[in-house]
Amino acid sequence: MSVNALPKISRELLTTVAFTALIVLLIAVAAITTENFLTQTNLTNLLKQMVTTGLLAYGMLVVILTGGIDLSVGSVVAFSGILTAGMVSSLPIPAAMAIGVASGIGFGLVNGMLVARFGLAPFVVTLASLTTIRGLAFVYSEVPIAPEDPAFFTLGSAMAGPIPVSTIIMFAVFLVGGVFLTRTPAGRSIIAIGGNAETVRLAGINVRRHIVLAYTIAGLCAGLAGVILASRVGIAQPSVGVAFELDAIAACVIGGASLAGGKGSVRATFGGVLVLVLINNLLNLYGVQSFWQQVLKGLIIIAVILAQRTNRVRA
Amino acid sequence: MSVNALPKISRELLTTVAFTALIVLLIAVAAITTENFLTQTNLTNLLKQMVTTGLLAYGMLVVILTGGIDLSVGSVVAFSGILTAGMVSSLPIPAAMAIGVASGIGFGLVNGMLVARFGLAPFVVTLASLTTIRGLAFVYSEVPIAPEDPAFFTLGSAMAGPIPVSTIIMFAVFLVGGVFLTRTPAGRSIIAIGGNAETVRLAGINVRRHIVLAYTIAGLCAGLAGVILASRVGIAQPSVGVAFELDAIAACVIGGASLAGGKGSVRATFGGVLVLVLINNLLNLYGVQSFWQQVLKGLIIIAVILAQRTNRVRA
Amino acid sequence: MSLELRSVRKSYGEVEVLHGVDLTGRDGEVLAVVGANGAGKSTLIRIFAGAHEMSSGEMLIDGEPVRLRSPHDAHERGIRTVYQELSIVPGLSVTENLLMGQFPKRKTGLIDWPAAHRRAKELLDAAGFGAIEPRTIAGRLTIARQQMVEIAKALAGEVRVLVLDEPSAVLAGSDLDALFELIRRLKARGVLVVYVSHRLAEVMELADSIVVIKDGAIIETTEPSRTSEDELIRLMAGRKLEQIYPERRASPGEARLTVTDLSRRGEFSDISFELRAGEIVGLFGLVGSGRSEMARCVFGAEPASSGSGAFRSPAEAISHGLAFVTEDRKRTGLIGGMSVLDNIALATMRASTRGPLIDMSGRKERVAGMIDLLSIQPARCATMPVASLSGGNQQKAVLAKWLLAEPRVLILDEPTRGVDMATRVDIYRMIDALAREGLAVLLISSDLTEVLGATDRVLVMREGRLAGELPSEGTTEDEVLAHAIGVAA
Amino acid sequence: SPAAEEPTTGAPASADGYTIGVANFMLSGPYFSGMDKAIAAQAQKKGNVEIISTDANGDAAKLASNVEDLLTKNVDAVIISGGPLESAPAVLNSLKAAGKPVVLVDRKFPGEYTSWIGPDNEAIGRQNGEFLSNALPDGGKVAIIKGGPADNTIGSARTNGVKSVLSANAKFTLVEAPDFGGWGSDGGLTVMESLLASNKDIKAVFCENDAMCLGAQRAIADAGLADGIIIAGVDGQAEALKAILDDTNYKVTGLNDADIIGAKGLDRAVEILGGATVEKDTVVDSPMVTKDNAKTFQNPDGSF
Ligand SMILES: Nc1ncnc2c1ncn2[C@@H]1O[C@H](COP(=O)(O)OP(=O)(O)OP(=O)(O)O)[C@@H](O)[C@H]1O
Ligand SMILES: Nc1ncnc2c1ncn2[C@@H]1O[C@H](COP(=O)(O)OP(=O)(O)OP(=O)(O)O)[C@@H](O)[C@H]1O
Ligand SMILES: [Mg+2]
Ligand SMILES: [Mg+2]
Repeated sequence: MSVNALPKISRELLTTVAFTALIVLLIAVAAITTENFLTQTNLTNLLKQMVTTGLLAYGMLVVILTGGIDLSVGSVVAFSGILTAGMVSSLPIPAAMAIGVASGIGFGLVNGMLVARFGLAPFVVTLASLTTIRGLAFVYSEVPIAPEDPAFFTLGSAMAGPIPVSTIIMFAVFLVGGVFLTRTPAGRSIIAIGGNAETVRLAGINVRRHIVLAYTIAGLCAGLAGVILASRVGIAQPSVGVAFELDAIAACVIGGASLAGGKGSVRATFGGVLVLVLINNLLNLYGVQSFWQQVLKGLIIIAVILAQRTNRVRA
Repeated sequence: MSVNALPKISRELLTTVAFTALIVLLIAVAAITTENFLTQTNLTNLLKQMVTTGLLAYGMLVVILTGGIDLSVGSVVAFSGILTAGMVSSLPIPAAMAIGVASGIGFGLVNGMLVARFGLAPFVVTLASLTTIRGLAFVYSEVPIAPEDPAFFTLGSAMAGPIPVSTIIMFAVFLVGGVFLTRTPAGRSIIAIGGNAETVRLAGINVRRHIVLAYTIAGLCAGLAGVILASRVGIAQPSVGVAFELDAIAACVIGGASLAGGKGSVRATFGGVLVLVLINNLLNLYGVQSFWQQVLKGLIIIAVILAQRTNRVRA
Repeated sequence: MSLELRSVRKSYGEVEVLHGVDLTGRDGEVLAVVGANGAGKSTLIRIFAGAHEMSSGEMLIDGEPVRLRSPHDAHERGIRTVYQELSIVPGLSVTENLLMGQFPKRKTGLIDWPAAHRRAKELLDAAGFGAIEPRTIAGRLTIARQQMVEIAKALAGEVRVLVLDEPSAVLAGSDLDALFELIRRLKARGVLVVYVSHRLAEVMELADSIVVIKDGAIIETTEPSRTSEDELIRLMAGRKLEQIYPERRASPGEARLTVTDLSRRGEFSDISFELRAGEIVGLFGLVGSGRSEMARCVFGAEPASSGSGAFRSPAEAISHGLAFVTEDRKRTGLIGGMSVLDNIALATMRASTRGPLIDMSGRKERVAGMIDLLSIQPARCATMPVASLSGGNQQKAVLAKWLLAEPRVLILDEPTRGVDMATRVDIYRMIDALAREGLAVLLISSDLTEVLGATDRVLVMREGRLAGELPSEGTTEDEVLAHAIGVAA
Repeated sequence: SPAAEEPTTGAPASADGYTIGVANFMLSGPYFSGMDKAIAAQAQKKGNVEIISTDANGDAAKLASNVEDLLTKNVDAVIISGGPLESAPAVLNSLKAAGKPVVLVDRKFPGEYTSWIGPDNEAIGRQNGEFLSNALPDGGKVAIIKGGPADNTIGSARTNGVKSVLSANAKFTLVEAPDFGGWGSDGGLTVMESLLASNKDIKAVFCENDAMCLGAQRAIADAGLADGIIIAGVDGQAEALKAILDDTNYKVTGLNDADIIGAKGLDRAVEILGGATVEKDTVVDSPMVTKDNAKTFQNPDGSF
């Protein structure tokens, strides 16, 4: 039976299958051609290395779905991390971490208000806040802060069996976040706003509030990522997180999200995160030199989205 | 007579006037509150400082008008600069510079083809080429290249009377580029494509070719900026130009361009460049500390676009 | 529920488009609002819907003054609206479009999707649009079906006033019957239906009372029994229209477009016909019969699978003298954010250059001529964004764009959709005049009267195939319909 | 010079003191911001020196603009903290044209400058290499984590120093991490994790700066290999000194003291403005810091 005879819904399924196949292929190639890929250490590395990109990608997806973008997440990672590390000397660690995450929420709120209440372009708003928040991180502390209390490292380095706790947190964000986007009215409204904001407004839904919510979620994810990263490294640096937003956006788009809004899936975004992390990991395992890594990484990303597109057209 | 009574065309004019007023205000404040702003040195300095952002912003505007974006311009700046510097040892300087610019055109072509022929999302295509081209710059030369021939510095440091030659080149790009966008069929088509590509296609216009053209123009501008920058600094570094795209995009959006495409003006984009350069210059003249500069720069950008928006709504 | 407007004024900026409108609608009534393009009908409706606030005046519901600040306020009071411009969210399912903002939820607060699809099915069935599958992505439906989804959406929740802005413009045949049936049922339930349409026949059939709006003011309130279509047209246009369709006496010249066995997989097959200089050929069919696809294919917008006569690209088609007014002006006809001038000049841009540059003043003159010729309103609209014109005037702008190209073959896909009667007459006149000068016209239409009245002969398509060809003279609407449905002898 | 003829309006301190501009290539690294602060602190001590500090944010053209801005403000001398920038001919040219003395700190540029004060990075590397060959008499695998990008010769000088010692000894094998650590702790951590995935038998790690070492140390600790891998860094960052003192597997660093270099840089500029003839190039010693002497280098008031 020809592919064209399939009903439309299964075509989408097919794209998903093709994308999954691509990831499985990447993993298979890795497993066969390198001896170290399937080792416990490397798999743990992979699980750890996807946390930051993963958290940022989910938050980014929510914003992208509304038709917006959040360039400030890298700076928020730096700020929340350094704030948490700075607070540890005077507060219990969980409280300090909560404050770090809260700072992310705060920045997200401000971004969202500027976009929604004042109708400013998300790109410039978050570009401006990228600059401001980075500056604030340095104003808070020009030098890295390394809390002495070893309990500060726990969040970033603890393992639950073979799986890092931080990875579990990220999985939880994707799970809860997936339910949020597919099964709650607020989540559906966010997607619908990206499709046609005026229609959503005419349906009596408060568009502004949902846009603010989306940026707040992105801020929350970035704040969480910052705290986890600081805890994992053990040192919070005000300079961390430059260009993190690019990987997060790339993950969403590799996963098929449209930057025009209204289109994107949580599962596929997670796939996008996997692809990015796998590419990095593979290039390292093969010992490809740094700048050739850059050359190849770009080419592989193009190849992946070309392959995805071909699947879609053929399917 | 109330502002509202004016017909629509003058409302736009009013926005332009308001924007111009804003820039004049910035300049006036600068002139009054600092004693150094109006000095010959500082004005020359300003003229030099706007060249890179200006060139990149024009190219970026053309791409943004089609509804796309070009994140790779910073890497192209690095590549064309290092290529030119590398060629100087074996070729006459003008030929070396032409090759540098041509490399920019080449990268623009590839970006354009990937976006237009294969229908890939501009954000990811140029994000990937950002990575790849940066890598290629390092592949070409891991270390900076500083040509010995002092004639290499000419383009970047020569003055035509009180005005740097490089600034004149940038003005020329804006002038010719302005005529291109407003008065040629190709320019109008590029704007129209950003408004509604399908309508343009059905009007018998080759949409793909015009999209390729737009990215090629952006590549040309970035190549030119790279050559001028290398000549100005006197040394070409493969690591130069990181995050240059952000200022270029900011200039377009401060000038009122819409990232959805179809909307934006050459003159206002130049205004956006001026605003950015003035902000940097002023913060330096006031002696604001580096990290506070970042904080303030972001806040000022927000204030500028807020002010712009208010003008627009009131008008 | 009764709805009353008292001296309602509305301005966009400083331009007042409604000048003190008084209007009363009672429950169980169909109140028709008719008027020329740009008269202010849609503006009036947006005020009912809470989408725009009035500049002055007041609105009374059941005698109580109310102020609607948002669409949400209107919903709360049971006022539901179907807008003129389609406004579904194309990427979401039909269910989601229907239930937006009012999903059935489980105890956990999560959306109960199975229940939502069931509810959507109920809504569609209740509206008489049971053929639409709730899980389909709305953007993949035909325009007609998207419109049905919009109507069904308005019926979700408690409806006491239903406002319909030109709902029939994209509906035909049985879909239209289903809509009328629905309106009658709602009326019987005591719902006030406000109905805006340019199709006067259906207004006469459905309405209990009719208000005629002209230049932002109500100039007549009447009833079908006390008026006639001709009278309404006279009121709207401010002049008497002698004859709607010009007398056609075609003497076709040489063949301008010959299509042979043209097929496109899954859409239409084995289409053969010929268009000759000086003739106007109608193309009728039910929604989804493949007329638009066939036209797009001939024009080179989509590749053909087999057969000959189609061009390879729109550019090639245009260079052979073709012009194509598409059915969906928002998506394929106009660039909403650009000026009327830029839009009208789009297809002739490369032909009007002086050296490498566009001849700006010549272009402006030619466009002004077109605005004048088609009396696009407002008259000084050249620099306005085309999206701020009223629907009918937007349609005229598309027509102007193609007429400026001085085509030899003109394909019109639903060119009078949303166009008022007086303007239609102008358009028919113009097509007729151009045909007399040798233009070949293919007029795709779902309006049977038009397809017979304005043409020399009619092609009928059914399920992607040509089902017949009839002379316009002496053929009845029923005969055409019979071919389209497939019950012809 | 033409500049000297103009009245020095911009500097209030200039009646009885100097205004000195500091052109930082990038402040967003603790070493560089430490340098900037050390210069400012030394100026404070002097009392009659005003500092105007600028940051080019890693952009060579902006450095040129900033220097031009400084000249606009009529500073008496310029200190350039060039960081990873390899050379800046145009900047040096414009300073020369303006007739202002130029003091380079940390990074030496080719071309015409008045004086340079900085470390010998290759010597620091050699010092680390010698420490490692003594600490590991049986040799073994030594991993190298570079900061990057490839055009950063400060880093490569340090790496070359280590390599020159260790590759001369057949008992050692060297593994260079394929990707760069970006000079930060987070980068050091991920690069080390990747290294450990492919190389179980690493005996020591050398990083081009302490920040990356601190990240690498966490990766090693997380992998449970703290007992088997020793760490060697460069800079003398406070956290590194502490780790060395605490007798962890962080064993050595080469002091590249921003405080000292910064302070000396400012002194040098003042001397020049006072008319003294000064040494052109001054290499600041980079003593090897180990558990035995780390205490003496800890500076609670230090900015780095
Ligand atoms: N958002 C707007 N801004 C400015 N003018 C507007 C706007 N919307 C409508 N108008 C103007 O208001 C007038 C009335 O338009 P409206 O859409 O109400 O007409 P209409 O009677 O519905 O016409 P049609 O039959 O063509 O749909 C027109 O002249 C139109 O150009
Ligand atoms: N380019 C396109 N992209 C997506 N959908 C399209 C496109 N062109 C047409 N369609 C949709 O496909 C449907 C198929 O019906 P088609 O247009 O062939 O029927 P028709 O006979 O022209 O009737 P009608 O015009 O009344 O819908 C169209 O109504 C339209 O909604
Ligand atoms: Mg209307
Ligand atoms: Mg059709």
